[in-house]
Amino acid sequence: MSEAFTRSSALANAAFPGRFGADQGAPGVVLRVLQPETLLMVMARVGKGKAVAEALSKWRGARVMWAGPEQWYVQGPTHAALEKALGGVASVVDQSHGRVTLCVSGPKARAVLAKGTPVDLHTDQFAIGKSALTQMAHVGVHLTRTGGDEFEVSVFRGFAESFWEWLTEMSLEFGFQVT
Amino acid sequence: MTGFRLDRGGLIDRTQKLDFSFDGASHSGFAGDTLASALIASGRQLMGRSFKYHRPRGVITAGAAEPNALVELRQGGRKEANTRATMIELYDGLVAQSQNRWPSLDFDMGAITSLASSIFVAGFYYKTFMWPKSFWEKIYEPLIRKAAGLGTASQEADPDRYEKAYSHCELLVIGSGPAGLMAALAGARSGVRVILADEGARLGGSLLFENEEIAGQSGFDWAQAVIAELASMSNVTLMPRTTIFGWFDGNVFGAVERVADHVAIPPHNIPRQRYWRIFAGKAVLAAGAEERPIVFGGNDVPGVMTASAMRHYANRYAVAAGQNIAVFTNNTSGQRTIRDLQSHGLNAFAANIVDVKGRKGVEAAVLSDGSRVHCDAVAMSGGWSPIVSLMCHRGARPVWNDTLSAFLPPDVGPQFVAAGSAAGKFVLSDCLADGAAKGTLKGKVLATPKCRDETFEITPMWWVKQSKGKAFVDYQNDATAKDLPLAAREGYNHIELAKRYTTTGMATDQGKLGNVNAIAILAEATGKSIPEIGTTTFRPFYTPVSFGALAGPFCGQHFQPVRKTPLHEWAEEQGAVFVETGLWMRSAWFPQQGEDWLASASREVLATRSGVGLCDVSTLGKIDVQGKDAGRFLDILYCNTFSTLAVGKARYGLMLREDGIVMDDGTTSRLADDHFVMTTTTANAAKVMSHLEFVHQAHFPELDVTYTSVTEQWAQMAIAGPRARETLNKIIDGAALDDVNTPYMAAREVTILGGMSARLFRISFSGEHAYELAVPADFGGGVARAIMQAGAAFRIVPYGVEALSIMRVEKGHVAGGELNGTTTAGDLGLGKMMSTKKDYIGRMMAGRGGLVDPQRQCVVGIRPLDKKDKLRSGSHLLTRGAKPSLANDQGYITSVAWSPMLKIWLGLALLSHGRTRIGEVVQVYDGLRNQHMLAEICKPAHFDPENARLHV
Amino acid sequence: MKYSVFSLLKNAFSAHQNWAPAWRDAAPKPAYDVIIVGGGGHGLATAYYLAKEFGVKNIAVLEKGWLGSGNIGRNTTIIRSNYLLPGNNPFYELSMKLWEGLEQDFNFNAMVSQRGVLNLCHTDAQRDAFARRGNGMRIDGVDAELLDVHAVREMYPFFDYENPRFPIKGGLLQRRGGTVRHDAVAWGYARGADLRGVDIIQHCEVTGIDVVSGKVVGVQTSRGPIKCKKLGLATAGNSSETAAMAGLKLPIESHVLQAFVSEGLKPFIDGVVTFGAGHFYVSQSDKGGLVFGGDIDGYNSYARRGNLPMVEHVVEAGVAMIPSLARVRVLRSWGGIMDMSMDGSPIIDKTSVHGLYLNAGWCYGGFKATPASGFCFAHLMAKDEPKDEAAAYRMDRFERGYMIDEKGQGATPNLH
Amino acid sequence: MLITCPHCGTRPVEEFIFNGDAAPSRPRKVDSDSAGQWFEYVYLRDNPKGWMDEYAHHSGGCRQWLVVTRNTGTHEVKAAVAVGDYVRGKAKLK
Ligand SMILES: Cc1cc2nc3c(=O)[nH]c(=O)nc-3n(C[C@H](O)[C@H](O)[C@H](O)COP(=O)(O)OP(=O)(O)OC[C@H]3O[C@@H](n4cnc5c(N)ncnc54)[C@H](O)[C@@H]3O)c2cc1C
Ligand SMILES: NC(=O)c1ccc[n+]([C@@H]2O[C@H](COP(=O)([O-])OP(=O)(O)OC[C@H]3O[C@@H](n4cnc5c(N)ncnc54)[C@H](O)[C@@H]3O)[C@@H](O)[C@H]2O)c1
Ligand SMILES: Cc1cc2nc3c(=O)[nH]c(=O)nc-3n(C[C@H](O)[C@H](O)[C@H](O)COP(=O)(O)O)c2cc1C
Ligand SMILES: [Zn+2]
Repeated sequence: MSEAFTRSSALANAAFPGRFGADQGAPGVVLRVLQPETLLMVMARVGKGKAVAEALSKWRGARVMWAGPEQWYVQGPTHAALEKALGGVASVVDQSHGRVTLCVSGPKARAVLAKGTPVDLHTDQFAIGKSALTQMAHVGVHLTRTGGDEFEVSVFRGFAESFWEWLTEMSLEFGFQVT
Repeated sequence: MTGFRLDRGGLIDRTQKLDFSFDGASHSGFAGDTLASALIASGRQLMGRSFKYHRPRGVITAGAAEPNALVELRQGGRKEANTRATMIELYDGLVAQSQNRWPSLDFDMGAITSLASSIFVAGFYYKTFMWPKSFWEKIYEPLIRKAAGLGTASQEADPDRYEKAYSHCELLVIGSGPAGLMAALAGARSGVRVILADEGARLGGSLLFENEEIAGQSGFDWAQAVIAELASMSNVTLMPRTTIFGWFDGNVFGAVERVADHVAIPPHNIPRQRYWRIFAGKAVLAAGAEERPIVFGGNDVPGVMTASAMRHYANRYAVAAGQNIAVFTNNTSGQRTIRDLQSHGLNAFAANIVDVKGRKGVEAAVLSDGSRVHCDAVAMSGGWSPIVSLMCHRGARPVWNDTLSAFLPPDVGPQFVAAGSAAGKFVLSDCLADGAAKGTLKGKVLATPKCRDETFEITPMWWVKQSKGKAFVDYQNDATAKDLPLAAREGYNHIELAKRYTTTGMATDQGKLGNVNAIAILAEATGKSIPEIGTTTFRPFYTPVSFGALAGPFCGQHFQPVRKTPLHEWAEEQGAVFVETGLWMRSAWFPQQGEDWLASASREVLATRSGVGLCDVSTLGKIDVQGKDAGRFLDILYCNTFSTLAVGKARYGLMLREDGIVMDDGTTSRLADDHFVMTTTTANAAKVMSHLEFVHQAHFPELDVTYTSVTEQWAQMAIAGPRARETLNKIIDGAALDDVNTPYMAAREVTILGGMSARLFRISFSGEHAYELAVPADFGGGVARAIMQAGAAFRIVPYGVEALSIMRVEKGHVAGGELNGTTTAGDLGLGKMMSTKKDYIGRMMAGRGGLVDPQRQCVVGIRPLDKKDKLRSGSHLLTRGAKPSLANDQGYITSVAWSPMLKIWLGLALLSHGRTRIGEVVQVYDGLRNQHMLAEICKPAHFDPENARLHV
Repeated sequence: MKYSVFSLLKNAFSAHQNWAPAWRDAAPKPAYDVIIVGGGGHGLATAYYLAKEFGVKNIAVLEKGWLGSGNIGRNTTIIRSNYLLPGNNPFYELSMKLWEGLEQDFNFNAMVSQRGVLNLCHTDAQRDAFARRGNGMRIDGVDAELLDVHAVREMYPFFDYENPRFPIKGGLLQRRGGTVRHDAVAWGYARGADLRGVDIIQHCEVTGIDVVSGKVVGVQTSRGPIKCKKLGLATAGNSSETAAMAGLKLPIESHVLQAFVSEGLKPFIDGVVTFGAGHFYVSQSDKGGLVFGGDIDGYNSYARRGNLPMVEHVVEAGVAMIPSLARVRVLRSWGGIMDMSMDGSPIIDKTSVHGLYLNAGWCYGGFKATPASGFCFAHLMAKDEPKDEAAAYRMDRFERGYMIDEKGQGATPNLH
Repeated sequence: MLITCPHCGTRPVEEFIFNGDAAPSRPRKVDSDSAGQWFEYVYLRDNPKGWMDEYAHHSGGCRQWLVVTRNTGTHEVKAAVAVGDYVRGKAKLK
């Protein structure tokens, strides 16, 4: 098979593992580039919102994240499978290569993200499992809380490097680890 | 003698000596000092010069309102003009310069203006400098401008970093004095999220320098205990060195945290300042009150300062402004001052002053009874002005209170309330109680500790008229008490007109000290009451904020985010030169050694038109449109029809704005009955996306259609040239491409390289037999490399946007230069595309007379008559022989290109009556570059007009 | 009393006790021949030229606030005539010519200062657009120069020339462009008009327009009804409000535009400069403050204040253009209400109501237009026919499809 | 200025793009005698000082078009609804 089949990450020339920024003690922030196999945008057709939500919630092995009214990002199922199942009630659009997803974790994860997003990330306001569409550093992001101080952020592929530069600069004062 | 250090007391660390220099002279102070306190301690009262008369000036305050003691702090790229010496925390190695003086602070030539001060009254320059006319530009204005400004700005880039951040709380407390501390404590104990911000280096407000007794301990100790408790609570954020600079809609507060201004250079990884946007459920303004000067002769002589400043220096910094201090007040803070100063062993006495004598320092005071007393410093208090600024930032005006002779904050609703002295509570116990009441969001109000109170009384006194010397209202701008009646006399009697005519309140302190005095004096001059006169408009910023903080990290390279295509790395391998187009970095040309852009682009064109070329077109907007009404939706969006498009086919579409002007164009393909993929121009991708969203959601919500941008999901490349098909056939799976399975304008889903799914479109911008191939983004680089291999046999070249635009000009295809937001479909020669069978966006307005006027400029081709001539975009067109004039202006050249095929410069132009003028020779006018020539108007398609090459 | 060095000296001796008011604080009379609504630059200039050039007597200017409290008192004072379209070009050049003789004309020093207006370009497409504009100016005899990056560097060595994202490729310079002391323009016209008998009536808000059988007969005001034969509206940001009093609906939205001034600094930015890769333009006032601004906030507003996002964008652009600005401090921000027309160009025209004339739709550009706007509006009101230079500013151009759209943004006022 | 998006919750003004008065409805007819209505729809505005229903695009969030009820004199925001709901509501009134 041709080398063309190996996915080349948009951050290949930016995200190098290591310890950066303030270096006293444990890093305040840990950054990880995730590469989900599939990331599918599912958009309900007119009046089919509930039906789609239900179908998705039942889907075994599917990770479903809110991505707008009657719209979801789904990880796990293949494009074909989901399209087959939802044919007619929803549009399924492949974004697996269109977005770059980062995991931002650590005691200062929230503090770093708060330098970008106006969303109140206090756990009372933004609980684990919750997703938001918002803006950071002039870039549109999809933000999901995956843990007490663990978040996933995805941006359009083309912005990934620029966003990474901002994210790492904002992490300097806390010291950060890229894994 | 003038100022010196007291040998006991103060919140300074005498074990930590700090060296600094002012105007080259070295001094030293202690940790805990400000630049101002350290200068006074070392006997330096003279710290600055005023704006207009260059009067010698010392500190008036010990805080943010300081109008006089402004210095240039630091050097090189870190130099900062107009920095308040009273707010600069002293650090070791600090370097400061005085400003607005020449040659030196002690001897300033500028001061001669004060000799002519009887002429340089308010507004004098509006009345003269008019004759002779020519003198204005050559003499008067340069003089005026020479005199302008205070400090000098650095012209080197600032090496420090800045950050921005958002923050949310249920209770924001602004100010950490007794009121603020109680408010914060009340909120914190009731469990809500609290932010306590204070612009000071230390929390504590006036308790850092006033002698108070709270809960049986000193006010200072009480404050420390409260601060410690707050610091220990997880729901509380303490923000010292943080100025709340503005109040905005939605109870959003702007703030600047001076993270590292108290050190010479910010520590590694630490920003200099951080700009905060604080979203507060409720905010309490506990900003305190500003002490006012009294307007009397010589109230600006170095050594004259407000009484609270005098206490501040003595109690907090252990610095005395003098030995013999005359205290001149119209309220009870006088006694407090005398008591405190005497407790430090200084000779302080009450005095009814008419004039202060001395130039660079106080020498004596003339009293109301005519007698003269020796003194070396003067403490004054004309009353207190609650710091209401923030509460007036959204238009409300403060309310006058006669008993306090002060403007109190307006009622702006429960989201933002004032407490303590900011609310006109000038007695400590009231401040504590008020803070507790305002800070309690739920449950019963927090109990207030006992404290010692001092009564507050005031008898208004604004302007000592018997004064002989200059009496200043606005120190920095040298507005005197006499300027206001003059303004009134000349008709500038409204406070806002008086402000603009006399510049009172327009200096860097924004009238924090002088405005109320000015209002009172104007009231008297106009026979009105103070509330009738009212205040000027309070505006952000409470204190000036650095550009750096407001810009944060978003400058230089990062002013806007960079957008890179999936083929970026591949293009770099190929030696691309990139150009920024709407955030995207696009490969512009691929020079080989020695080539400039034109040589490179020309070679790319020749190679493509004779063999095959590969171009990254990933930046084109791609929108996935699905649903049973997708076709109808596109019919509404485009002026031509798409519902009739066959599956597997692409069609060129033209989109209008509702006003009938062309918005965008691109090819849209039908992949299935209910599935289209639309392409937009790079420039308009975002605009078109929100246009779709609007048209559907606002106008046709009943349509069953979904749409989402897939621009970033696909790497898209154009493969163009006579050998394009052969090249692709080497990587395509299954049946080879031919005119049957892939005719012109075909749109297919295919697999390549043995199983990679891709989309193939047989469309052409270059005019060649060409395809566009789309593959999932992460595969883009690999596929491009594979195609380069496949095309090697045909000498495939990568080509950039320069070559692309040469080819499109050769072909006469319209692009940005022609789709300029003022052209109609007709202007572009695409009028026939406009359907008459359906409603679509823009249809009705496109029919207006002016949009179909035959006089309109429409797209034509243009070539120089003399083949050696170079056409230039932006040149205008005149009828041959007509002389340059607006009346004769017929149009202009929109795009040009050197055609490697035809070996001449070609262009497209917008020309009035264009289509009827093919063959006409016109005059090309380029007055800017003095390039004039004759050119022939022709059809837009310069090259292969019959489009034969699409099918070779 | 004529203003001059001599009158200044003379008054210095009498301790400036004898200066007469620059204009009388007139009280409304029951009736006037002509009433101008709006004591801003355009209203005052109109009254001035009506009296001076067209011999009209018995004129009143009604101003709801203090004189010059509107946009004339809060704009960033830039004057230029570097326009693109034939409809605009001659008008703004007429204005420039009037500026050049204004101070002697109304005997008030408004500090007309032609230090040059430079628009930077950062892409080839931008340069081409400037070339088109510059040639359009040249063809009309207006001064324009296309500078390359070296020439720009000569003038402003401290800009950021290293930024590969938004390289400064050059700029379009109009040397005759510059700034004028904005308040003084209002005061000068007021004084000039007052000397010619015009009643300038402050704190007099027009609350209604009396129309009898399709003809204007007077206005209702906060200070009582006033009769008039002709009524001219020059109310800028409030144009829709005042026009509605006569039942007219305009192709205009009101938006807030913010402006800013820095602390006073020794002059180092000589002329006016606009950034081409973001919304930022700057000049330095005679007090040394950097007077700068950007774009409107983007939402309809009658509040003279904006919000933080635009503050940030403007300052970001400023630092992107001049990195050393990071250490400069912003002193004050404010806003004004812009009458944004649907094609970005103004309206100077009669209306469907007989005797009612409209001067509106100035967007960001009306300060530089003040003298010509006043002159042309006066011409229209006095002679009932447009002056040639303003002939294109017709109200019906939208319906007929002859928009004057410099920006090519269409009927989207928040984009102009 | 804060707007509570029905889909995303409370967000600051920088996440929104405004598009003017939502009151005028797009004419459905495209014949010559509706030209007047079209001109009004595209060009004329009440431009009220006070409360106004305006189009706002949550471009920095869910990318949905909303109708925000906001006071142009004070910038006070009363409500924000999905544009679809607003249009349906307007239809009901007719
Ligand atoms: C921040 C800002 C920056 C600008 N920068 C520039 C620039 O650099 N260059 C440039 O050329 N232009 C600029 N402009 C635009 C320019 O200021 C305006 O276009 C121009 O001033 C409008 O004309 P005017 O002076 O008559 O308006 P205004 O001064 O606003 O006059 C209108 C007057 O009408 C009054 N009024 C309204 N309603 C009533 C009523 N019912 N009864 C009585 N009176 C009423 C108002 O109180 C106001 O005083 C800027 C505008 C702003 C806000
Ligand atoms: N001697 C007198 O006649 C007299 C008169 C008035 C007040 N007082 C006394 O002064 C005290 C006032 O206490 P208080 O708590 O009201 O005020 P305070 O003066 O003790 O504290 C105000 C604090 O707010 C901070 N601040 C102001 N504006 C700010 C901003 N925009 N951002 C951040 N911080 C800001 C200041 O730095 C200061 O630390 C009381 O003890 C009162 O009795 C005495
Ligand atoms: C050209 C210009 C220069 C200005 N310079 C200053 C200044 O040096 N100091 C100041 O306090 N305000 C300055 N301002 C702002 C005014 O104080 C005032 O804010 C503005 O005219 C709007 O009026 P308002 O704030 O009363 O609504 C300036 C305004 C303009 C238009
Ligand atoms: Zn939303």
